[in-house]
Amino acid sequence: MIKKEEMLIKSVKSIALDTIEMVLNNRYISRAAVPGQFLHVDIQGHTLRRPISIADVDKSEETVTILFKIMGSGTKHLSAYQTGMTFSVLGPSGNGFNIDNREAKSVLLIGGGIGVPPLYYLGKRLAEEGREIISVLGFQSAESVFYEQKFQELGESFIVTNDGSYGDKGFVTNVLGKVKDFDCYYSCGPSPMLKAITERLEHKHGYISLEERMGCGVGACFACVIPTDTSGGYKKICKDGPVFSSREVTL
Amino acid sequence: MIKKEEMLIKSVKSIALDTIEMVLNNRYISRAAVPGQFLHVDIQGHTLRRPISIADVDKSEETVTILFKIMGSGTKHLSAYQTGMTFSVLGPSGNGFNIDNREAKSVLLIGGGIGVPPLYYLGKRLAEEGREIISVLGFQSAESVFYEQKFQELGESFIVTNDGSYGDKGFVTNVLGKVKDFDCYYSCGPSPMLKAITERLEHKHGYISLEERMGCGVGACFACVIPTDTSGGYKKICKDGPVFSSREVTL
Amino acid sequence: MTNLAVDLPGLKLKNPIMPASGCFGFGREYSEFYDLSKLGAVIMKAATGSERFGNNTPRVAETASGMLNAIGLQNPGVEKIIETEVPYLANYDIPIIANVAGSTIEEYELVAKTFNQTDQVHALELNISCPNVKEGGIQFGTDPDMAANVTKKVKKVSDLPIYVKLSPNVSDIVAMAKAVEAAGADGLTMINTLSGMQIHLPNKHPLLANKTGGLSGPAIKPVAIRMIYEVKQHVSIPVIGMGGISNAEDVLEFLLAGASAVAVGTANFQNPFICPEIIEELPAVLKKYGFNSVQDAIGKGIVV
Amino acid sequence: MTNLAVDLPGLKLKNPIMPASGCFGFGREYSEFYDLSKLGAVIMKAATGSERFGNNTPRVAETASGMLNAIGLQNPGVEKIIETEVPYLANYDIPIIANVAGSTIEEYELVAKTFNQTDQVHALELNISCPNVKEGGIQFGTDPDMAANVTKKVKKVSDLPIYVKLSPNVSDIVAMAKAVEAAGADGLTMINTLSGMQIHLPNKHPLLANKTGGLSGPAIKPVAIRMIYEVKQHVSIPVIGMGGISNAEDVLEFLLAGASAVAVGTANFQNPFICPEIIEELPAVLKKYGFNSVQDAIGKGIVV
Ligand SMILES: Cc1cc2nc3c(=O)[nH]c(=O)nc-3n(C[C@H](O)[C@H](O)[C@H](O)COP(=O)(O)OP(=O)(O)OC[C@H]3O[C@@H](n4cnc5c(N)ncnc54)[C@H](O)[C@@H]3O)c2cc1C
Ligand SMILES: Cc1cc2nc3c(=O)[nH]c(=O)nc-3n(C[C@H](O)[C@H](O)[C@H](O)COP(=O)(O)OP(=O)(O)OC[C@H]3O[C@@H](n4cnc5c(N)ncnc54)[C@H](O)[C@@H]3O)c2cc1C
Ligand SMILES: Cc1cc2nc3c(=O)[nH]c(=O)nc-3n(C[C@H](O)[C@H](O)[C@H](O)COP(=O)(O)O)c2cc1C
Ligand SMILES: Cc1cc2nc3c(=O)[nH]c(=O)nc-3n(C[C@H](O)[C@H](O)[C@H](O)COP(=O)(O)O)c2cc1C
Ligand code: FES
Ligand code: FES
Repeated sequence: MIKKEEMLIKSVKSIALDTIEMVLNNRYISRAAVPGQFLHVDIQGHTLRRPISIADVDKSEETVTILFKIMGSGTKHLSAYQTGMTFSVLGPSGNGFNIDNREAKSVLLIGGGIGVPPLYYLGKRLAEEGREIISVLGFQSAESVFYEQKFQELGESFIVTNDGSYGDKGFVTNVLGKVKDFDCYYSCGPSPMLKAITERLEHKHGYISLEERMGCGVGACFACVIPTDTSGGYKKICKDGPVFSSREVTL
Repeated sequence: MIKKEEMLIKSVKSIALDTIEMVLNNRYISRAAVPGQFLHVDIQGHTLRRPISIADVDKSEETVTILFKIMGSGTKHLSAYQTGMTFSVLGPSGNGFNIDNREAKSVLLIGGGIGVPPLYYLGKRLAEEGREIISVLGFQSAESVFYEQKFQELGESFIVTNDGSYGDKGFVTNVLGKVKDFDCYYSCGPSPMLKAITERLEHKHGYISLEERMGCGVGACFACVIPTDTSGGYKKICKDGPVFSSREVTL
Repeated sequence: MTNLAVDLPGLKLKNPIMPASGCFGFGREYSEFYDLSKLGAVIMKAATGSERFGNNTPRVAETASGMLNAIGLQNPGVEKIIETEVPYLANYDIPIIANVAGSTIEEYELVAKTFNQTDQVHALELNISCPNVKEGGIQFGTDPDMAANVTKKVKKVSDLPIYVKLSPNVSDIVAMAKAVEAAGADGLTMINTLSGMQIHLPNKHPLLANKTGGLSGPAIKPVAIRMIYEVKQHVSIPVIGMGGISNAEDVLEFLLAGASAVAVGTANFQNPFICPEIIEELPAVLKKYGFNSVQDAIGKGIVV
Repeated sequence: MTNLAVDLPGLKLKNPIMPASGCFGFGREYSEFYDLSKLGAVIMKAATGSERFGNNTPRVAETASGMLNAIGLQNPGVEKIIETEVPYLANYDIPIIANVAGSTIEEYELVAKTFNQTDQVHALELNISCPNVKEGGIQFGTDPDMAANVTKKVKKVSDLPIYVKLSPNVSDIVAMAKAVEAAGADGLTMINTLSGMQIHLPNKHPLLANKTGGLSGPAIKPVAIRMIYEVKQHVSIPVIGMGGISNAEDVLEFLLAGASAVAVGTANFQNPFICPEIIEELPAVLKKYGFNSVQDAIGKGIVV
């Protein structure tokens, strides 16, 4: 259930170009969160909250980790928050990834840029359950790369950069050929990437996590809809998503 | 000359009910300021700057002191600023008090509430020049009183509170009868007080410092005008004032 | 004890605070945060004759102290709303106001008439001012004669009190208010959003798929206050005020300007508890400024 | 090198940034902060036929991301302005635009004609939209026929290019723009302030002595962008855009919406250096979004 909670900042760290990692203390959120859910973050001086994925959870420490890239005024302001400060979130929000698919012995995680964070907690949880994890992570360039080590600890992982300054050059789709077979994929990243992936992996079972500009973040305002292939018209990304089966929505 | 300067907060202290004293470091302002001038303070998240009087200056430490009462959102926000932070001001602004009147051997300072601060630096400077200082300071009640001790160090002083919880009960005008003769008066406080004083002390030479809502604070927008008795129409409080001869303006 | 109650045509409000149309869905989501019975009333999301899917995304953008929206009246249609949403809201002890929208006068009549089927709706809010309906809805909101016409027609087919929601995108708000009052409106709700746009620099084009959207939030409060203040000097039907309300002081400002009750829209997004929090703070704020009841404060700001 | 220059009727601008009328006096105060020759141009405070003392105080109020003003056109009168203010500004290497106001068409004609006496003014801005003039000025700004009429009359008596300043307090801004274009306007400046009000809770009455005032600042930017975007699809005369500009990104947003140059008003109050700072930042912002010149960006946001 979504609650309005105060998060206490335990640490703030710049981990890549314009990319901030924040560890936040909150008992309820740390207990309730599942991979793929997000926090709707209230940033001072801003009318609308900002959706940021949960990148990791430590239940014993009662912390959740978020990673965000400085894109505009909201994330810039948030990046200036300091250890010891608190801010309000609504969360944990959204449905999260379906990880109950017992058939899926090996899974492929495909992340693009700031779509990488939710895949980390997902991969960690799946690995704990004994699934084999393969990761393909795309970034703009060498200085944007983060969490490479952490994903490697989960299993084989490939880094791709658009400019080739680190790992393979190009897009995540360029290295999919290198990846051995898998049962199911999970992906999060920019729309063009998700579109390319769902087409390329059409025959595979997969889940994608989508982004859209949000108003309420709780399903009340109909800002964040996505057309579905089923007759249902639109689904709400904030409530029915952000994770959808790759065949469910029209990108 | 008015400049745009960054002030470094050296200390923040609550000195009475909702009343904050801030000591600010800035070489230019500390050197240029004269009693009665004000700073036009930029407070984060606010469209308009806030005019706050200079209450004291320490040229050797290169500091200026301001005292302000928490009235609305701007002063509330400013009161939360902490030592070590900086903020922007325009200043020193306005004309300041005329202290060149050599004839005035004894002067009466009459302050009401948050009109008291500019009188302190004025009194200090006049005392340094050997003038006799008498002060009449009015506050709402005991917990609003501040700087009593400091004014006493300058000369005889009377405290009045509206509710009589400290000093005399009533308004500053109630104790004017007790005050011995003086050559010139200087006053700052709410309009009704200034009106009462200028009428009561009609025969005396005096200066009053006025308040008005400001836009630019530099004389460009014509927000802060006051009708003058002379044919000149309006004067600008931010530039021609805030100090006027008691006979010059129409309250 | 401060009396928060207000009686308006068809609406016995225990307090003057209700969520604004389109910002609260049909209440389900916010009912997970608090008991909706705390509210003075609820205004449902717009209902149209049949299901509408609304505009393409992006549908919202943030602006300085405000936001733009171009949802495009997405809703399941009036029948479905009566069937599934109204009964849900009727579980709570609050008057229900249905927001009626359409692209033609006939659609307004149809929707209004259909709401006669339920006795769980207490009043209609005629949304003649939604700036995002392209098929023609907009002109009702900016032309006094058309606004009067749709008001009259809906009045004829509906058993319920009609509150007409005025658009601020007009030169003469008083003319609009007088026209719908003369046409039989039982009350006014105002203001709807100001028409605005944001251009997204990275792709150089309007950010909203619909290009223009409706501006709401604290940015527009001064426009709302001005319009209510002006209107209340010329009409006698009550006004439900809205536009940028985010705390109990704002509510008092609307009451002083002449509103009899208020709706809170955009502020729900930042703080889902905003309505009950305002309801809780209101007595102290009224008292601070010398009022013993909401009723006492209504219109007291008007200088004549 | 990024080319910031823009040529408009009567105005050779070395960059597209100028202070907005009423927010910069006649330049004297800001000339103590920086060399006014850095500016693209300057728009003077409104001039009327004879001296005006303006409204009572308070004349300004702060709002969320904006402010209200009701100065009431205080100015020393056109003759005095030509005598003492224009020659002062002429010391700087910038085109001077005179803002012309009045309560009657005759006063507009008189003021415009009087500006023929000097050759130091390069264009007139017809302030038909000041919401604070009570004697009738307001209707020029909200009625297309009256706006066209005053434009025509002023065109006849003046030797200078005429920019008509449009009011946003209208239902149909395009109709206003087309009317004044047809009447011979050489350009448009938009937008003036939105009419608004604030009620001061402690005394329960409108804070401004004039009750209503003009809303300006970032709060109104989405309205300005929308109006310019709409107008530029229907008129071919150039637009000088304004309304809430406070940085170089905002300037680019106005250019993309169709403005050929911009004016900065309210932002001068918070930061007296705002105009030169924007001029300095503009080349980098243009470059970041792929433009080599201001000219390149004008109207590029318009999707057809
Ligand atoms: C479910 C979900 C999870 C996300 N998780 C992360 C994450 O873990 N890390 C991360 O860095 N980013 C994440 N994003 C993207 C993040 O929300 C935006 O980068 C952020 O809102 C930008 O805010 P801003 O103020 O910096 O930018 P501005 O451009 O100033 O924002 C203006 C408005 O647009 C919205 N907006 C802008 N970009 C996006 C976007 N891509 N998606 C949704 N709204 C947007 C903002 O929320 C705000 O309302 C996620 C988005 C969604 C929908
Ligand atoms: C020349 C001058 C010197 C001043 N010196 C001091 C001082 O030394 N200490 C002190 O506590 N106060 C002083 N004031 C008053 C102080 O400026 C206001 O209390 C303050 O601006 C209130 O801001 P706010 O955001 O808290 O209130 P809000 O009511 O939220 O302010 C809203 C707007 O109204 C303006 N405003 C509100 N009250 C006043 C006022 N009395 N005078 C001018 N503008 C006002 C604010 O500046 C702001 O623009 C002085 C005022 C003037 C004109
Ligand atoms: C996301 C959103 C959706 C809205 N949908 C509707 C609607 O369906 N019908 C309507 O009459 N008004 C609608 N409005 C307008 C609000 O009801 C309200 O009039 C306006 O937002 C001003 O109030 P606020 O500033 O408190 O949001 C909507 C506003 C927003 C922000
Ligand atoms: C204090 C003030 C005074 C103004 N005076 C005038 C004026 O005399 N003539 C005029 O045409 N516009 C006047 N305006 C409107 C501005 O020129 C401008 O159109 C408006 O403020 C929007 O721009 P901004 O948001 O950048 O301030 C005034 C605005 C302010 C804030
Ligand atoms: S953001 Fe409001 S429904 Fe999703
Ligand atoms: S505040 Fe602008 S002239 Fe005084």
